[in-house]
Amino acid sequence: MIDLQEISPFSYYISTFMSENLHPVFVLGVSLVIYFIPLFYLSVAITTYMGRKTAADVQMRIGPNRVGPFGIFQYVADTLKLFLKQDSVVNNRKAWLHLAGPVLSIAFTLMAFLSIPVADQWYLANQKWSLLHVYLLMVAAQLFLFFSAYTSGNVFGVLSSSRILVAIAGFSVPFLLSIFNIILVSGGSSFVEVLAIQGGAPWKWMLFSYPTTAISFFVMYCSLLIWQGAPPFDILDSEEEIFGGYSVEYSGSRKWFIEQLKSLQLILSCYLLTGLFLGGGHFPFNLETFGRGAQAIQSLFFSLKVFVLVFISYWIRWSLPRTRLNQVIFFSFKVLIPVSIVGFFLTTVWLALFNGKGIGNLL
Amino acid sequence: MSNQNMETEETYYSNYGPQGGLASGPLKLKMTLSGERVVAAEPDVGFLHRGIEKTCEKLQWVALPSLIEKVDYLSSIHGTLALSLAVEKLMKIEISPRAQAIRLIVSELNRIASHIYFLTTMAKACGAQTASQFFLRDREKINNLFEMLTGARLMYNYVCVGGVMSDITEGFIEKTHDTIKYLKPKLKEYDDLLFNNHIFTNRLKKTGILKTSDCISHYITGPNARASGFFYDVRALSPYCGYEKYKEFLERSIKPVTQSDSLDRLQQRVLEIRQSLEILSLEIDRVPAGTYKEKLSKDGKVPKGEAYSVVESSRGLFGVYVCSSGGNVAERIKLRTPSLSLLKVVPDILKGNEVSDVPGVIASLDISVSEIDR
Amino acid sequence: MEKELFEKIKNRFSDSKIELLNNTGIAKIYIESKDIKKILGFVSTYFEEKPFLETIIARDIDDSFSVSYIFREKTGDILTFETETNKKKPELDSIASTWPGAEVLEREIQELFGIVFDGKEYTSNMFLADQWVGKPMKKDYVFPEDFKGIEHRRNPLKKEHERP
Amino acid sequence: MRGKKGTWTGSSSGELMKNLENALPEYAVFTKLDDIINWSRYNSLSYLTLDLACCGIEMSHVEGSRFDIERFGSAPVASPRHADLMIVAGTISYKMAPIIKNLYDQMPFPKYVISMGSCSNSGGIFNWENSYAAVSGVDKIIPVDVFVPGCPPRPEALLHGLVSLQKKISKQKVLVQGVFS
Repeated sequence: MIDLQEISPFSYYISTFMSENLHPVFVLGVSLVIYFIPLFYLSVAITTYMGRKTAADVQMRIGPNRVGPFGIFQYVADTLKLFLKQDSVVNNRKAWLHLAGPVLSIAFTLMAFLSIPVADQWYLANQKWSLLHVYLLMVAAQLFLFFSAYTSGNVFGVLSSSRILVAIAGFSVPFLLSIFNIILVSGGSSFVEVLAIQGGAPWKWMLFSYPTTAISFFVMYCSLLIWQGAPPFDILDSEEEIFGGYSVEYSGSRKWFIEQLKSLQLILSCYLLTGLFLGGGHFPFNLETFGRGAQAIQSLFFSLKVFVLVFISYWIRWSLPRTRLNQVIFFSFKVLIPVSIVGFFLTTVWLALFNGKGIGNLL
Repeated sequence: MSNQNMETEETYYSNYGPQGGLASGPLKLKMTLSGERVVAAEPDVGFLHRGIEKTCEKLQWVALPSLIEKVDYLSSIHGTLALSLAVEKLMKIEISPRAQAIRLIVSELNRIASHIYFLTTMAKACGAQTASQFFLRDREKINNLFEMLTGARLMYNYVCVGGVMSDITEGFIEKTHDTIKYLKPKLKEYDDLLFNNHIFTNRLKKTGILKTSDCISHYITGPNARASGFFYDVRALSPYCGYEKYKEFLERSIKPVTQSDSLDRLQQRVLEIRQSLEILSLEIDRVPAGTYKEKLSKDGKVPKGEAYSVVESSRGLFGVYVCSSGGNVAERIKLRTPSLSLLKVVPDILKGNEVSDVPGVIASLDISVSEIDR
Repeated sequence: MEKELFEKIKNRFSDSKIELLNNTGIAKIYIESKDIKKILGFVSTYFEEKPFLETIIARDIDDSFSVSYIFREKTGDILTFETETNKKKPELDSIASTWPGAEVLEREIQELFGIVFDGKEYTSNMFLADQWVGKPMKKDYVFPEDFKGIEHRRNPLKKEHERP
Repeated sequence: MRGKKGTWTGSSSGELMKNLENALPEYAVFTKLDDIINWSRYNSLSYLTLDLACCGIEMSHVEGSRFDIERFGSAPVASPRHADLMIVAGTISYKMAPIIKNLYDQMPFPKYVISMGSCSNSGGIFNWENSYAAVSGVDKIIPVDVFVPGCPPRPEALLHGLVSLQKKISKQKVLVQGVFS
């Protein structure tokens, strides 16, 4: 018998609303749908809209304003248009990898969301090593993108594929180092354990609770920018250099999936940062009066943090020019890695000196 | 890298353009790449060859300015100015001081407009979308001025044989003052956007080095050459339209040569915007009274003979050779365009750079393809 | 200044035909086509610094091509040399070895006029589309009726392309 | 797909829909669906910039803050595979003509073309009498939906051209013609 509470707390939460006779697998499926539909459509829609409007605002333009009030249905129009467009396919023997690439990459990116709790007990997969698991899934998602770019039969796609590998190399080491720093501090290897030592108030966040975790935050933020290929590290799909890179041969619905993927990557990185550093869904006040609705409020609080981070990311995106490929690697290896190693050692020193207490505990 | 390694290296071939390239106009680069490095790059031109020189022999003299404008559309005033100077040499007319002053003003305005557009493409090439929008916004101000004076935003058809097409419109001088006042603080903003931005400067440094010896042997002129330490400015060397007054100013304000790379060329352009604004702010108050256009005979004929005159366009030395057989139609018109001399140097400049640098280097050379192809 | 140079050249190359033309507006030194390399080579060393080659102008005159070389000195003065070649077998010597910038200009003239420099004929076109017939800058050039299936003339009344 | 006399023939789905259309006296459902599909299409026209000559400068000004084509949901794209609309801005030479055809063929259906400026409309100053190397009009190579006159047209004119194209798209009968036409 499957113990829902152990393998998937969110499904257990959902099952409390439903009849007890239902098969756990069915409950799992339902909770997957409930979890992913808002994530895949609503959050991405909001992110896309935010991106376009932020861009317009930074560039002193108006941005889309013809469809619906303030152009809020722009995403709907784009989606519908792309799905009703011809899907031109590359005539290539290995083309199945190319064609399936965006969808597979999206699938792996979505899987990375499974173990991040958006509220107390609201996470789909209960894993012991979920921090590393997320890392592996992120690399896998990029690898599928690599395959799809490599088999696109386009020179710029191939160039982009090599850049994806470089970006994975540039992202992995700093990202893992900052994760190790967190594991060292929190003593746990999953999101649940990391969130357990954080509180709702800002001074109880991981970001401020130890002097070195702020360094980890910076390192992780930059490495996630490299992973997404977001400006200033948008070497993967820059329009001027390699004409869209991995997305150059996609049209129609596959182009839509690529755009979806970009937004999902942004959301995932903001999820990670919120869950690890910004206290996740912990609310500053006691929510016991709300009963079972407390988690909904927590998840809303979580998404608020996520969208603030998304907004900041877009702000950075539209302010900075692009770096070169070798500069990305230099930045990763010569700035991020030394900084995070130094942070790592400082953490051990701090933990040894103060018996593992954070700033908040000491005060 | 040693020669032996070069031979065993696996290379592949890629096209760059003609659609989507960053030069203004369709420029194609045939690139041989090794990984991300450019092993060889060969420009392919002719995608905008319209046969303007032949078309000049088909149309009447009156129609020529509107045709020569299209040779270098970003600095169209300079093309028409060179043509007018050449034809005036043939017709032996003296231009009134007022017309000369107006010509100087519009030519400097056009230089600013062209250089700001250069900054736009440069920012786009480096991925700074927002900065490029800022530059476009400022170019609109110059466009407004031109619209006020000539009624057009790009193809002005303003300078003509015997002077200029119309007199300075009411309020133009005040508006120009306003624009200068607006643009001067903006130049500081440009510095913040471009040269105080480490990402921007680091990616442009040491890319696309244009040697001084190449400039001299290929006779590359204009801002590109000036950034490489080859000071050649027609405005100072053989002044026209009253540039005599600013000869010393132009010779004095030379940027010291450092690397002759893309960043230097960018800095040179910003410096020239500053120069042009200085000249403009002096000249705009000095427009003398008089006629703006000399009376010409109505048959539209140009006396027999040959003439050759040059101006300093936004890209360098722009020359027009005119040959007339005494009729309504030109016998032969030949255009000497500054971008053409860059063509043979581009492979050397691009060689050894990375793919990421190619848009930046091409944009920093400010190649106008329409000028090469004609 | 042209006169001075003209005298110098005249004395140096006494056996070739050299004239000073000053009747058209631009003072030119006329030289024969076979002497181009010799005399222009001398000119390149005559001044303290090698003069810049500004442009090469080809013109179609009745039964011959006239080719003018416009040089510019460091001081800003221009210097013009003119030569002629017959239309039946237009050939000239190249000066690209002395002035590297001449290569593009000569190639352009070869493409548009058909004058071959140094016997080196380029097979691919630089400006014109490949497989272009004729040398368009000649006076007797007739515009093409169509090129690779695209009709040159446009009939304003005819609709060209319906949506497929 | 349209044949010679304005009749719709071609794809099988189109024929099926035509039969359906004949069978049903009222086809209000189609009209509504058409409206929705057309709405999505004309409100998100991403365009391929074919920056050939002078008009390209004005086209890049359209992206700028003063004119802001993104209000209409349009955005420039680099790859022809992502484009719905091609804006041909500038003179087309015989050397460029096959490339334009190629780019047009690479665009996925449904695709639209705006011809910007006199040169690409009809040759303009470089028409068949004046120039040997310029194609007199881009419609000799590819079908054109909207012609924007001017030398070069003002950015407002291009925006007007875009709006005209939007009106044209809004009147399409998508389900009858076949979705990918």
